[in-house]
Amino acid sequence: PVTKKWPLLPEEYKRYGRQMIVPSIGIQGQLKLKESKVLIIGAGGLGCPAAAYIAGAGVGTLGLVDGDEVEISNLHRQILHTSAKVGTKKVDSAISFLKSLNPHVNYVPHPSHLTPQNAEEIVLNYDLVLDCTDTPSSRYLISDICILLQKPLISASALRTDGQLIVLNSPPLPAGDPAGGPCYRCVFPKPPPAESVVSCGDGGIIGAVVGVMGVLQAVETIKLIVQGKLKAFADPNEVRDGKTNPASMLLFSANSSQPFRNVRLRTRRAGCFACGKDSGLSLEGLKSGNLDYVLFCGLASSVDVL
Amino acid sequence: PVTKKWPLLPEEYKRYGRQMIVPSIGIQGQLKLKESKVLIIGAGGLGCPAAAYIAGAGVGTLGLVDGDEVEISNLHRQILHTSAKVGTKKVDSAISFLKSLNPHVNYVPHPSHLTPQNAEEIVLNYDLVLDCTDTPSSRYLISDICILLQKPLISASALRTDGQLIVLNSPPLPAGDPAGGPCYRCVFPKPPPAESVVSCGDGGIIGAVVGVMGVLQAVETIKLIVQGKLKAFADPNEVRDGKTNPASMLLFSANSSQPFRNVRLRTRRAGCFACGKDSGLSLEGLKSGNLDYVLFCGLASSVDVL
Amino acid sequence: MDTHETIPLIVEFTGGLEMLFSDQRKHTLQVPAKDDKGNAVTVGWLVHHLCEEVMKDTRKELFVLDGHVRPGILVLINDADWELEGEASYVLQPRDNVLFVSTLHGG
Amino acid sequence: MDTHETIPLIVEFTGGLEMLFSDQRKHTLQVPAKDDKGNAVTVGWLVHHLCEEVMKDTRKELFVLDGHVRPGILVLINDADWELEGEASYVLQPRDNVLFVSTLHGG
Ligand SMILES: [Zn+2]
Ligand SMILES: [Zn+2]
Repeated sequence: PVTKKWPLLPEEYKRYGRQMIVPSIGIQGQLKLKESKVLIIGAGGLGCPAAAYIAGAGVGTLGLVDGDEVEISNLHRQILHTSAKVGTKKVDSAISFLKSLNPHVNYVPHPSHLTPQNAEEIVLNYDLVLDCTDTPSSRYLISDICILLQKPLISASALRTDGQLIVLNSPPLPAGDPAGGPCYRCVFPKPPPAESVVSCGDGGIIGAVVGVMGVLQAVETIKLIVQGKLKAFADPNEVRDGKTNPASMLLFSANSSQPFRNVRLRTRRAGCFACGKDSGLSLEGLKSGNLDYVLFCGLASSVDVL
Repeated sequence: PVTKKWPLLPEEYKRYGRQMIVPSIGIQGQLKLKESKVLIIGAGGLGCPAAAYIAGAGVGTLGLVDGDEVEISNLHRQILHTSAKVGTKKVDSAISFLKSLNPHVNYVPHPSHLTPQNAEEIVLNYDLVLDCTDTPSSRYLISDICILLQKPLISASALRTDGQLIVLNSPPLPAGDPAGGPCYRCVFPKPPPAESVVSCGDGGIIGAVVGVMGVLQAVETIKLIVQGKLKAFADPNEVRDGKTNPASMLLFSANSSQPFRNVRLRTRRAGCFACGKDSGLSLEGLKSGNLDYVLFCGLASSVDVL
Repeated sequence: MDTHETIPLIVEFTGGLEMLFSDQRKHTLQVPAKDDKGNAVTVGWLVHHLCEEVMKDTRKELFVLDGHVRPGILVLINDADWELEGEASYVLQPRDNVLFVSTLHGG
Repeated sequence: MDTHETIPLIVEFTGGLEMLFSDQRKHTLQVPAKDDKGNAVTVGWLVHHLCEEVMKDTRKELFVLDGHVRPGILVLINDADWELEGEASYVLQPRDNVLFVSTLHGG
């Protein structure tokens, strides 16, 4: 490929200069960021801080998916929205902030919830997905579409004073390839009983706790991009050494004397419904409604302590 | 004290509701937040995210100290400032953002650098200080004024892909009391040689890395406030059991396989220049210029790798 | 071997599970080295023991369902997924750390 | 005791110090159990050893100044400040983890 002598605008050299002199980034890393297309699903407590730092870092395209509108109860943690934006679409509110922070990014609003019907169309053109949503049903749907479309997935969650982060499907190899990173279903083959699931609305959340997790998603996003891990090229000459890629999970407990803990999770599950050899997933099946995620996860109406 | 039946405005119940239902916060914690006065020194890569989450959480008063103006090279990490604010004072830019996020906080701009001459006046009326600055000389000055005025200090720093966080002078007991938390000088009695000190301008910084540290400062701030640790009351009836309070340091290395690590630091150093029995510090001495922090730390002109 | 021999364990709960265990994240336990039948105790035995002897909360179904740790709880033995260690059949060793994590879904 | 006996250590560098040690954060070392004079090796001995034998960078003054670890570097033995352990005189034990942290000042 032809390398232009000055691949960035003069203003971009100034803007990203502090980041480009970090040895693990460099001009090559900055160009990879500029070429990358990142999708954030959920513009709430996780999505807001993640979006701010991913936009600040200078990705090429940043898509935001959220069907909700800004509420006053969001503002203690969803720091891109302002009091004046209450009642407007979260994706529009967030993008108006992000444009003022960094106008060099192409922002794409998707002002609806992700559904089995629209998932392929929305996710297809991105390189990497962040799950910043807040229900088990969306977490299974996002994991499934990332397996089907071979996108790495950075998934985080938070409640009360705790947070969790996992990088899934990394490397994003086709279903049945044991060297691919595990998916959400490998780690959690069965959904939790609906009565054990607590939302931030019901259980509460400290804004800065979910903020830490969202910014950590941005850190992982930048790492995957600059390390060239967006695509797992099926190089026919590559010697496959049987190496598998386990995921790890970062646990954060704000009130613990050891606030962070890193635990080793499993590799791909051979019999996984989504990424295993005999995967039951297909784009057609997904779109036609074969998988009812809400039914699968149960209808969480009332809520217990957990 | 007389307890009003509805100590918060109706809008505040809505705004902070998700946080107030967290068991470790509750209505009592929210009221403590509302009564608290927090000072953030430095409105840059650490101060911006810390301010957003501390304002979002609903402290009563939030002061910001910074003499600098917004530059385009700040924007990849200093997410409260926007392209349109380049050239304006950072404290004004930050406060205009914070007001739109949460109008219920009393914001106080201090548009100058902290100096030995203005430190007492600026810090005196706050309950808690965040060191979000970027040079050793300011870190020693901030620690000294926090010892003199008995304020807990939450200190963070970041460079390239690493970050560090320490809670100092907690509990904030008078100099000479071994039960007080250690100060910056207890941990680092001698400043590093100037040629080993690297700023973010020279060494580079990933925005999301310093962002994680700033949000973690907000987490620690909220914890100290809701746990009632702003003042160490010298209760004459208290049985002093000889217990000392060591500090700990949280280390973050974004590229490490174990990204977070918590290490145990020392308790107060009996011979510490600032918080020891024979402390050489006084408000008068500080103001009269007896301590030359820049000379103490050396003039860092050129810079090596570290 | 002494039949009353015990082994020390650290058992931790996070992600909200600690609320079922007296709001205590970290429990230092001494458990018998052998079960009723004289077999070395396993993590499966420990789960049952925690549910019967340690958990005060009556909503057992939030921890154990149909005799197994309920879906949505990860079990980590010395910071590794118990599926890497043989799951419930893993034989407990002195000073093992067993961590139960309830998955969070909020954002 | 065998005079050639060695002890295994993990030595780590962070905060930018790793750049002085071949850009490698974690070093697994085998060091002699005794120094030249037959005394058990200490952390002070280790610092000298790292400077002379492991560090390839010529700017030794960024790690050691006047025979001591330079100001601005914390030394942690098994995750505790070495001042809690006797500083340079601490006698190394097999599998000790010694972490050198350069303090950061950026923000
Ligand atoms: Zn799978
Ligand atoms: Zn001190």
